Amino acid sequence: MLYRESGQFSTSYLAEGRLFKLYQQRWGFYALLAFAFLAVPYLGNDYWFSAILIPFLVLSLAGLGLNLLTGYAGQISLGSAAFMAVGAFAAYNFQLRIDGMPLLLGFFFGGVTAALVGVVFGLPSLRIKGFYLLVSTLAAQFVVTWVLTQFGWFSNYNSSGVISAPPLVILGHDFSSPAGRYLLTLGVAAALFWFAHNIVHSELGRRWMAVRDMDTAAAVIGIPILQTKLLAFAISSFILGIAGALWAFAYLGTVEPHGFDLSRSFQILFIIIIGGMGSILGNFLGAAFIVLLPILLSNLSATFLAGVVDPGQLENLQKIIFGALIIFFLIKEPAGLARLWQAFRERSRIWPLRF
Amino acid sequence: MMNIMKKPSVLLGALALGLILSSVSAQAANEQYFPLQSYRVGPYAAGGTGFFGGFIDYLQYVNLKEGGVNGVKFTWSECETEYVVEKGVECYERLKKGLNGAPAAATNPLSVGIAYATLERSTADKLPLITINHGRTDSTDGSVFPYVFPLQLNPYSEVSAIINYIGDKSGGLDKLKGKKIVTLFHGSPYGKETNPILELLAKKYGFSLTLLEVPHPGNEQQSQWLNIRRIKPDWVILRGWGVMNPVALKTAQKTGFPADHIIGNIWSNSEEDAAPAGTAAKGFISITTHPSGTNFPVLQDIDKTVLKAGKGNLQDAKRFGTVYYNLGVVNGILNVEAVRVAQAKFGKRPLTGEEVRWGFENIKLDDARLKQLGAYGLVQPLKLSCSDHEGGGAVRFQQWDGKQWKVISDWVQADRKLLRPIIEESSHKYAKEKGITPRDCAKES
Amino acid sequence: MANNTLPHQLAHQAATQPKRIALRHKHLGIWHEQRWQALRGEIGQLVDILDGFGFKRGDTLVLLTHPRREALLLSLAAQWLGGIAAPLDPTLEEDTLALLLTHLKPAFAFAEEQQQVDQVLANSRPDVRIIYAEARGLSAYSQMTLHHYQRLLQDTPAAARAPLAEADQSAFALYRVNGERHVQVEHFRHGELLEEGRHLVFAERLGRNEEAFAARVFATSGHLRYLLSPWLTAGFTLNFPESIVTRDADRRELGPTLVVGTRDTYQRLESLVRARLPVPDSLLGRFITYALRPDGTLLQRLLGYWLVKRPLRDVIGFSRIRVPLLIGPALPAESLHFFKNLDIHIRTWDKIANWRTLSTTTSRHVPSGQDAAADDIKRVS
Amino acid sequence: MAGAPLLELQHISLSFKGVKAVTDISFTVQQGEICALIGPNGAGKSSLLNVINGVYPPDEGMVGFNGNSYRKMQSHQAAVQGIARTFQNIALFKGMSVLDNVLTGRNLKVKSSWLEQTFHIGRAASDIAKQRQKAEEVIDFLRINQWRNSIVGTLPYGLQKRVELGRALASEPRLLLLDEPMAGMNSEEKAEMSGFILDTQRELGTTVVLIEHDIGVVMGLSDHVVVLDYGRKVGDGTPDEVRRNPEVIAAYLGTSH
Amino acid sequence: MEFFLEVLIGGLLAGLMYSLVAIGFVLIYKASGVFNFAQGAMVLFAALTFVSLLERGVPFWGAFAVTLLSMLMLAWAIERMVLRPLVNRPPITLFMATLGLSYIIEGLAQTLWGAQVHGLDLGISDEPFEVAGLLLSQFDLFAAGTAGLLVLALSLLFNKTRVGISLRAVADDQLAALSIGIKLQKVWMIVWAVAGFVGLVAGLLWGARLGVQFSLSLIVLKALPVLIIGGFTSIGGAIVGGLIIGASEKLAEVYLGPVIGGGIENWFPYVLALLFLLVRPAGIFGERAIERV
Repeated sequence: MLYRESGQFSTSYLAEGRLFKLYQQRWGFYALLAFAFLAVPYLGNDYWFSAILIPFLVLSLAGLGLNLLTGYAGQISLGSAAFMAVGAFAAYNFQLRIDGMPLLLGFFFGGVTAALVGVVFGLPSLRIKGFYLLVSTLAAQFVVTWVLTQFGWFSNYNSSGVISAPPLVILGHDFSSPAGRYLLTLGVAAALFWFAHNIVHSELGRRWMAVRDMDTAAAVIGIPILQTKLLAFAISSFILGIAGALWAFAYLGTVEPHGFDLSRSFQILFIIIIGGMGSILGNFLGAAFIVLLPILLSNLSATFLAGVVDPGQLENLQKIIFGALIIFFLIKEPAGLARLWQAFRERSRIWPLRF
Repeated sequence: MMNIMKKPSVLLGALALGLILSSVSAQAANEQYFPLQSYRVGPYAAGGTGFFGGFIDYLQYVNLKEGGVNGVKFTWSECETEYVVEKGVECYERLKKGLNGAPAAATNPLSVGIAYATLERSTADKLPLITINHGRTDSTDGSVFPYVFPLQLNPYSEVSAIINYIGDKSGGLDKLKGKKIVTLFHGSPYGKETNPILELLAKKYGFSLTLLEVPHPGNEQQSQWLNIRRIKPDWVILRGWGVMNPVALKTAQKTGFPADHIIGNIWSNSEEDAAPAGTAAKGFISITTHPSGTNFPVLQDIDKTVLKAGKGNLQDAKRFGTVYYNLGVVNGILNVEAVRVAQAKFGKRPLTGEEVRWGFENIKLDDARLKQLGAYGLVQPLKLSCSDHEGGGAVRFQQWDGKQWKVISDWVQADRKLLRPIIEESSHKYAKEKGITPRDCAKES
Repeated sequence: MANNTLPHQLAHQAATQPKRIALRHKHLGIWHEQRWQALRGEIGQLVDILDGFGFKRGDTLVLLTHPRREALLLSLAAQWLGGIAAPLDPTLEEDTLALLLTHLKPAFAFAEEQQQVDQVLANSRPDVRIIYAEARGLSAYSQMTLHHYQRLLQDTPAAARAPLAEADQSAFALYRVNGERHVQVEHFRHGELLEEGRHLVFAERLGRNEEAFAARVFATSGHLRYLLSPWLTAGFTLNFPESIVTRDADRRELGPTLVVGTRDTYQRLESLVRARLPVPDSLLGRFITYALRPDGTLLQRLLGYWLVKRPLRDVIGFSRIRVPLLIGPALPAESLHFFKNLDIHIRTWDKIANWRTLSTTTSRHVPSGQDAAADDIKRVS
Repeated sequence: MAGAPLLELQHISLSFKGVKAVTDISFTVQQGEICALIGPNGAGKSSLLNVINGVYPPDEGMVGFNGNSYRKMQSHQAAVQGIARTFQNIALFKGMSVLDNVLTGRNLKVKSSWLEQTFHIGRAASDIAKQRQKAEEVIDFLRINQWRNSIVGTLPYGLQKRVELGRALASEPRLLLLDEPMAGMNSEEKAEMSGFILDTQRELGTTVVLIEHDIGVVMGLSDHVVVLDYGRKVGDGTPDEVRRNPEVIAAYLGTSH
Repeated sequence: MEFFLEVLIGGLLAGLMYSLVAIGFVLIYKASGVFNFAQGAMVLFAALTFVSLLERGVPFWGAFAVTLLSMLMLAWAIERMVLRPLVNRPPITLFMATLGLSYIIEGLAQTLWGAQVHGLDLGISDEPFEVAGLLLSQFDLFAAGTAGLLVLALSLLFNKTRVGISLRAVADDQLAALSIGIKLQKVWMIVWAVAGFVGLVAGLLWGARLGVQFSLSLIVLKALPVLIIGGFTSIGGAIVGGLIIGASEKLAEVYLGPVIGGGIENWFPYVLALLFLLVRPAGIFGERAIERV
């Protein structure tokens, strides 16, 4: 609407295939990145970093992980938190047990470990479908938590089973201040979002969507179903694993296995329902919603309703609002906030015309 | 993606507005602020409402009765955590800055998870983190954890005291030899934390110990209690949490194990743990760091000045004097005492977290002082120091008579000498991991 | 001026600005570009091919096709050899086309695809040489005189010879059937065409940076005069859409600076926009009326510009338009006003057509739809 | 047409829960021909297609394709061998665009690994452009350019059928199985679709096996017609031969079609 | 051996308690194809409402009636506001909608009645008694009997009443049922109401066992593997599945626990269900649909 499209056209498939075909979008995106990387660290305060931005980014990332599996490849999962836990504990142990392991490499191996575990629990997906598959992912949820609690080795025999963050040092730079942790999270998230975006726009992404939309037809046109599904589990878990490591190290600083319980899995599922399944942007929108709505409600009530409404009731109210929103979205906009945004974009492309 | 922030920007804007409005600062008052990461909903709401009810009522009481401490009034605000770690962190970050110019004195999350997640933040922000009766055992070592205070009782002391009590009941610790003790613990790090200590004590005193895990949340314990029935232990130590406690008592009844040989730990000791089990709970013994009931001058006074004035925090007035409420009051007494001690050193003004910490480290509650506070018998004699952030380590035992708790013992002391090296080993490991150089407590005044 | 012909002009552009883009067409989802030098090379090949077919000075190449680059190049190749290009509009009714083809009896033709090939075959001499662009459906045709454009190019080595065309020779011949079912022709000489082209280039200050958009067939005199000729004269870029149905989307992508349209072109756009604008009674509709009021306040004008005019121009692909030309019958005042409101000032550039009646047939009843053309005829005769 | 047959069915039988769907069917399809399977509903036509491309394993019999015989072929294997198909009730990927649907048809031709594609290294760039171009050619062939970026689920039925054909064509199949490609179309759309099928056979040299109910279309389109009734073959030959076959006439007169 | 039997019997009886929750699932799944994750929340809502009324001095049967009524209203609201707008959506969508529903119901229950833990005494003594050296729980036997009665009542409802017959018709073939004039919406409402009733019974028994509180809604997690093993469409299957899950998890905890570590009850049923699935993808009693292409 405000920017002109005319005169921007592609003369090669490479240019045609890129994320932002319009230079206005590209520059807007670069500006946003520059703002996030360069300006925010100076503008934000501890509260914004520690209580809003970091969890927002980590949850976006977790949403992304699940979205690849559920939104793109169509395999519903209630075990997201388990893969986060695997990632967190694996990254911790790689860091702890291998001397001189660089932090990011530790994250990477944490992700890889989560991916392997994801593949194991994804194996049944060839034989079972739909919500029968929930059983497999719920099994992952319970088994992983149990294993991590049961065997002290995973938490280096910490008496409380809690792991705590290693020094957040990359190439001699200390990232342990709130702004540093924000930058670390942002950097990892940006890289993984780029990675995921490339995947879903590649052949593999198309295969996932094909399997999601109709797996018999996908098999008939030669798509290897098991391999495709397992890759979805692996990559999804990889991202969830790294999100888990960030959750533990960059956000909370410490974490215990029960920090990754079923309700966390639900939370991530809600992110993608509200944000939009099968959308990259949706993860940000959903995570922003999940992170900000409670804070907004509690802030507003602390300001305007202090003493009028019991804070407890407010939490219940919030629960009801969440539930109602989920149903609302499923009824009115099954593709979530991202779809609203997309509709807005489409409309503004042809503004002021109606269609 | 360029426009990612557009949509949420509405939300962000509204949020920012909320934040601005909420931080419209009044004149910086002569007040000391307590940020309260409370929880009044969710599965653990019962504990939160009682504890924070008691805590707030005590602060209110000090304000009404004495106009605060030396004229410095207390102020507080609540932030609901739902016992969820992230929410606790959010609340911590939101509230740590103080309120309307009143500096924060200390945080009291009453949640192990939140305490762990805010432990390093507290140290960095120089804001004492009070984990009364719970928390990280090795934070007892104040030389490594200068800002963390597991007041009164850490988990190690807890089991040690229980074993001492059982020893007492058996006619001396040496009689423990050959006894059979089962510990039924919640399948979480909290539940497992004391297992090594129990094993150590078992070896030391020669009793046989069986550790049985109940998976979270613990609403099904048939197999564990059938196992107990087979083992026929002399005592069962219940380290439960939430729903696990009443279910344990009910299942014990179902399998014919007598409730008066079950000893609940510090998180199995409230009315909410026993009452839902109905008759099955009758005779159930648990430890407590403070008796329940209202029969203490300070509580009578709170009732008179706060509750009767309609300024009480409890929604359900019947919960006045319950275990969680009284714990809140005790917590209030200790916090206020720390502020008072610190004011004596730093001046009669609102204090920084660092100054309050000094106050905590120099708390000295002897019988005389406790009587002065009207809390004799309610609070155990306590003396904290730079190296000892726990202070007491004693518990009393209480028994459920079907309606309420009856205190059945005097203070039973944990074997803190035995535990101290273990604690230090752990805290030094932590210090090494984190690159912390422990303070030299000999030099602290 | 001996060199005052379209082919010479092309050769001139290829020599003076070989690396600039001469043609751009959308195909298989992306825009393909051809530089002047390459363009000349390809035409050189085509010249050889036509020559090989026996195409001589004065011969006519009939082009039955939607607008596409192959047709344009072949026209120029035919002219290179001193021949005439006769484009026919493939959207004409079957019997009209048959009438024209029967009349023309082409010996050389370019047909877009199977349908057009069939039409040509049905109404031509048996030895007609047909070059076609789209092979599909044609592999079963056994005629030796059918040639695939792309394959011909592959089989022909590059060559360059001097243009044989002369300024006073006819470059294009447009044919049509009038209301009385008479075939009429209008001839366009190289010199004349270029003259008019230069006139436009000068008047509108057209430069080599223009982007012209050719969505319609070159079967009207206006297109030849005001698009083709200026293209060769000024040396700008000529753009073809992927297909006639995608022209609106393609125009938007491209954002031409020069549009040469007929009344139909503009009226179609206008009705498209009108149909899609918010209903006048709606909130948005009222806002748009408010913002577009010509005598508005500064705020009104600002709003009108940023929220209505500018985006709307972009949607219809007119955001970069500099020279919107109208050829043929005039637009009603209302439509002119409509575009003017969007700051699109349509200029009429037209010269009276010069049709000559060639043959008389009274074969069948004339459909009423063709009456529209009758007016022009009256002016001529 | 001479030479070895491209497809050869030998004594195929198939049953579901004891109910015979197809009984002892044999026929051959020559390279490059259009073969129509006709017969009343429930005659086992679709089941037969499902056997040919490995969706159902036959209880008995062998499928010969391109000189190799298979007892039982996996769908994936069939696709690798060059068998593509469309479905009776359109089985497109409804949430994806036309272009993406057609591109999925090329999945077996993709040379670069997913890692190469993700990180734009190695063979990825040329591979992506190549697949895109091939897909665009199919889109152009079927004249669906203007719907290139439309989500398939939003397109009208007739177009979806075309897109599905496009997805099958994108794999450059040797054998194309079409299950009622013209079901539910009006005569204009049928003519258009017939044109596409003929073009496919003539221009691309693809062998086609199709199921169709419209006898007029079948007779005009096919080189070879196989008639099924109650899971048995009752006729096999050129359209003219079949038209004269009394058994076929009986089968068709006996049912309402 | 005695011990083994005790564990086994204890497990079987506990399993019946799971079945009680699972039956609610089966009813709803049969009639509307919805996998109702909110069943646990409904159990909580019912129990909390009941016990809160009881505590406010409402007599037992009065509280029972009021609770039942509120469950009916809940069913009506769910049908109106959730099921009807979501008709013809994929099952996964409906499942996720019930996730949202469970949030609403939990929030609603706690808003109305608070978050305190309530004891619930149904007046059934839970003193153990011994039969042939085996320890038996009166309460569990009572619960088992209730489950049996419930199954009996439900099968009577399904087989003998008009409502039941239309329920079955809908379960068999929704389209066919519609075509003979059965009102789908009405059937759904009835089924959700019946499921609400089952939820109430389950809530009372579970509430008496655990105390009425938040974690009641978590028992839904135990019912899931029961359903997988028993199949989503068979009430008998829910019973059998419950027995299998109950017995095996207790035996596993007692005999396997000491070997690999205790507390395996949470995940063992899931792994068991997973193994079942790999062998029989539609459960023991479920029917497998032939995939049509």
